[in-house]
Amino acid sequence: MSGTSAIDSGIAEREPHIPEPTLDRPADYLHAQSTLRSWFLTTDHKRIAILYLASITAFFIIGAVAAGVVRLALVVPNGAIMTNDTYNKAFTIHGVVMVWFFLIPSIPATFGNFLIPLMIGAKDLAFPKLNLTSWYIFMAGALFTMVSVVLGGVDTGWTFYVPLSTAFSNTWVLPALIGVTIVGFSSILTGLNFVVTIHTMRTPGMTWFRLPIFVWAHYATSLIFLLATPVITTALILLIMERAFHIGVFDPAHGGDPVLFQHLFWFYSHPAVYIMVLPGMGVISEIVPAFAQKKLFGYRFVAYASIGLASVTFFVWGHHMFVNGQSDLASLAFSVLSFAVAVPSAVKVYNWTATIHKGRIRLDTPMLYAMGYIGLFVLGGLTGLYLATLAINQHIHATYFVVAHFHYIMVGGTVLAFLGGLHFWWPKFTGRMYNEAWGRISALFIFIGFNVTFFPQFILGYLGMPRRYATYPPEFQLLNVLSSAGATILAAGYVFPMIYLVYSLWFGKRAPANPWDAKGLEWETTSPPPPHNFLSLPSVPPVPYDYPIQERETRSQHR
Amino acid sequence: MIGERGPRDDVVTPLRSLGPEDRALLRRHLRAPILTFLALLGLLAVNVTLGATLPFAHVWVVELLVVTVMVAIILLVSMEVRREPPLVRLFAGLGFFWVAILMGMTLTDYLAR
Amino acid sequence: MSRGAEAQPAAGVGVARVAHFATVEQQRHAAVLGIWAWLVTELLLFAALFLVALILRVQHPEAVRAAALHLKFWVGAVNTVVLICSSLTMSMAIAFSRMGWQRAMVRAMLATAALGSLFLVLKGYEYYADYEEHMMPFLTVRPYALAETPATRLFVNLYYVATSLHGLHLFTGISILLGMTWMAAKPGFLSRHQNWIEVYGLYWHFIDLIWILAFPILYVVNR
Amino acid sequence: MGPHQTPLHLWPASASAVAVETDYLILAFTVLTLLLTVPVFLGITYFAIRYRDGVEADRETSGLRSNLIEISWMLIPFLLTLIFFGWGARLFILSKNPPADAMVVEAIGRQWMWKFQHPTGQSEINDLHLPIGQPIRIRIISQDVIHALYLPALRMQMAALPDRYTELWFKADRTGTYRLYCSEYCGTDHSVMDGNLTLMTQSDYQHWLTHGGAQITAVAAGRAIYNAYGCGACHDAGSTVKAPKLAGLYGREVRLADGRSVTADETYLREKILNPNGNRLAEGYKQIMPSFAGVIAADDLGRLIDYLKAYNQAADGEATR
Repeated sequence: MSGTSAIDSGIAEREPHIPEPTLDRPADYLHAQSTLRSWFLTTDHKRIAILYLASITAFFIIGAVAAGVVRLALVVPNGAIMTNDTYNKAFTIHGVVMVWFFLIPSIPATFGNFLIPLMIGAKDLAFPKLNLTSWYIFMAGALFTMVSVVLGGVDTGWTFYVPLSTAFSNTWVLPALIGVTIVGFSSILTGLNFVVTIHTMRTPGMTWFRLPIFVWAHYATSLIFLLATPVITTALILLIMERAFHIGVFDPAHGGDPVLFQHLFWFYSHPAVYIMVLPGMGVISEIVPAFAQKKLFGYRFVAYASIGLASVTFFVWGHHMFVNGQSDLASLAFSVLSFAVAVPSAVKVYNWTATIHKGRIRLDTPMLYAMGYIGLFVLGGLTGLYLATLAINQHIHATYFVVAHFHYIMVGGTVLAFLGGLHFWWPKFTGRMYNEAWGRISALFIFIGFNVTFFPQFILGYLGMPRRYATYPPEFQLLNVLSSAGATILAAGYVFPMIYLVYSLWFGKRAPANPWDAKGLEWETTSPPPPHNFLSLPSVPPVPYDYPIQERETRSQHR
Repeated sequence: MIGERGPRDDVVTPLRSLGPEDRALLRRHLRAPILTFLALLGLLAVNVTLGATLPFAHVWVVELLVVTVMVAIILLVSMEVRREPPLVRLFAGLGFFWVAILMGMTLTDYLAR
Repeated sequence: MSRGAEAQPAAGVGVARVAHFATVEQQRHAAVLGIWAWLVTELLLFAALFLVALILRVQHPEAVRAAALHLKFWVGAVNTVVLICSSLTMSMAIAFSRMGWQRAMVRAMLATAALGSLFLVLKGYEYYADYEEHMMPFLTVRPYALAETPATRLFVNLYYVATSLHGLHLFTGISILLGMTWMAAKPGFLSRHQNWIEVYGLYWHFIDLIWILAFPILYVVNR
Repeated sequence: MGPHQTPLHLWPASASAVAVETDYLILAFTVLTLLLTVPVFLGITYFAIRYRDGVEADRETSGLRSNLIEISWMLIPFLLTLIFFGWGARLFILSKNPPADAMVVEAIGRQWMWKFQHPTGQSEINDLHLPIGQPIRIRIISQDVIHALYLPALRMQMAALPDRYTELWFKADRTGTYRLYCSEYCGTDHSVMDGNLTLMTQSDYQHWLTHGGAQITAVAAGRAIYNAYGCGACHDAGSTVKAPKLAGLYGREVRLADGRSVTADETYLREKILNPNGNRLAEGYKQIMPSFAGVIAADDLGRLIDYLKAYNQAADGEATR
């Protein structure tokens, strides 16, 4: 909004008052100050990350409850459990909350916020006040959307297709739209902060090819934040104007084109998938080498693949519109370009696999999540290619096949990576260790529960069950019941970590600085880190992922 | 505090009372902005004339070309992209490239329907 | 990073380091990169509106022409001149800030704000004239002049969205500029925050650039 | 509803050559998917066990030229999948070029029903009867929001847009009754905007057009309109709104609020729908029903009245569905 948003005011020239670290235990960022004010007016990227973590967990719970309502309704085919209207509102809330208030900020705003300055050896992000502002903007947007939920809900689906959302829905669309628009600014400012930080704040010696892949992935994600989000902001502004003042730009009743909204919407919302996926890839690229004690295979290719994915993803949005009335030429072009996404994705997956080869593997909780991630992401990605195939798309577009596909990417991908990263860095965030046995058990619950929930939906989709159906033909009931049963296992898998992680905050074992023998500057500082991250300037190792086991060739290069 | 001020901070000087050094300094600093200003006004005059008279069919092509030149002048001279390091130039270029993706890919639909 | 014509900044001109930056250079670099990243998003924000204008033109060429002929072409042209003038005064403010001529800089900034306000006044006049001519199709209570060609509504409404969004940016810009002028009038400002002027200048020039694009796209090419 | 009632089936019925080929396409793609993924899955699992911490293993890496490996696993899967782009594109282009002799059926979507019109003029609601062995082009449009006509047995769907016509075409080759759906979310009753696609031989189709078929479905069509306009929300037996129940109403004596009594005939029903709050309010009820004049099309009104004539307590509407 403002031109000076890029500048922090000169008031920050003074160092905030921080208690002097004592010899045996330096004051960490959690304990440096303890007033409510010191949390809600903090400019410490680590505290802001914790604010985000708490808020997105709350939104995850709201979204998950809505998902539970959806799965409950679908146990019976005839809609006997709830009205169509309730069902439609439930899946809309699930979609809106999960996409905009959980998945998009999930890894970047929490782990990215916390770890990027640590990983590059900086004291903070480039614009700490802007960072706090982003969180407040996020909460303001969330508030608007929650108002619409409290007033009676929205029933348009998270895609807000016109003219249903503008001229026909009688629900609280306007506050939801305003909320989502506002949240976009939070994304933009977070992305801006990350881009500038990664460019300018690296500690001496931290060259681009010494950066962890996590940072590369967040750089790519931030580019998407910057380049895609403003377009949906415009689309949503026009949508708000359409609903409030009937400006007609998207309204067929006045000669407007509803498909134009879909173009603008997917120009953002397809890249948004990579906002969700790329940070997860970054997390996995940290976990796998740490628990294989081996240098990441093909580091440069994985780094370039992140940037490659972020670029290619802008050329494929039309594959959401093959049967929505776009021109045949556009469909053919978008289809073939969509196949190009397979290239950088394959690079990532095969390199992770090669990293595990001949490593020294420890199957701790984060590694279990990482392995689950690789499997589910591969399935989700390849079924995406099915959907990009024109003739197959004509059959399975808008069926449960699509639902299964994007849940494999977003839950199997993003959520598993989020949980894996949460366990991996939990000692760093909190200074406490969680219960390893419970960690493994819940990882197993989530993996099994997820597959039981969503694999049947691939079959349902190919059988022709359309998505967003409150009622459905009876022949689909068996698979739907199976899916709902899986959802209960999945729910249990989500509840366990919430319990044992919170328990660990008070009763967990104190964590050492580097509990996993992992490499990376974030492990060089104490757990939890002091307010300005490092007590002394860290020295950057000459190669990234400087683990004991290295490919022979790469090692000789650096001798 | 006085010591921190700029050298001419408290001087309210009519232009003619400036010393020759100051005049040279002023000329050096203001030459580019004023030339830019004149160039932009000139190009705008061309566009307004074309828009008001509509001298031939498809005059919009010429008008858009003139606008492109104006935008380039603002970016390169006023916003000093020509003096910036490559990274800033890349950022500026990236924005316009992405606009091209947005427009181009959308038009594959609209121009082929 | 060295910006501007002078290799060596004038005496008393500089930037005070904020705690979390290692060097002043890093801080200046971050500010410039940050504003450019922001401007890229602004460009895409408006580009999407221009795309909608383009699609309207493709789908309803006659209606768009009929609607564009009702826009106040000459007010738009004068407003473009006003903004080009404000760009000059902003450039002058930046030049004075580099020379360390603080008072001249403050005056150039005030002139910029005044020109920006003049733009808004003219814009307001334009809206008023549109209202008088029944060219506000989004007002349900007021008959619309071109009601017999419904598709003209789309272009006229888009014109309001685009120009008011630009006006909002300009209004925000003027507010920030006045706030900054107030701070910049205090002694010692240039020795601590000279780069604010540079960064702000980029934003101001960019609002001009958006208008330089919007004026032909809305007013000129559709005639 | 016969063909659907098996509890679990894992492959959808197909009713055209294109549908069969689409199945082959997805099966072949699945084979490729397995070739690309199973080694990864097995590899990860095997490596995780073979090289786990504490186990003696040869961890000396081979030092293969990594660039070659990288480029091969970048490009080989990509080029293999491009085969499927080509195959899918071929079927897609085919599906966009209907033969000149195709029979044209009009489809109109609205919240929340489909209306189909045959070239000979007969129309039906939600259900569609079509002949096999003949190319059929469906011209689709919507009256309100975006819908999409989805015919899974033919592996085809196409959006119904409010501002322009879209098309899909197919040539079915197997008779039977299959599902048809709206697949683009269109509001509250999206999930009941479905019906049956009945494919029949040419002679059966001709017979259906000229004889009883259209009559039987007229009542079903009326039921669909009854649902689409939400009449049941107030007038069904289970409704909480205080409104006259319509089952068995036709032909009965109705006492009016002003003490008169009239027979509920066709004229009465029509009048009550178009001008419900006129001077013929039924005894004991309030004037709360909105007028449907100008809302319901004339032919739909006719069907609705036909349905109300056939609507009695015993059937309760369900039998006609």
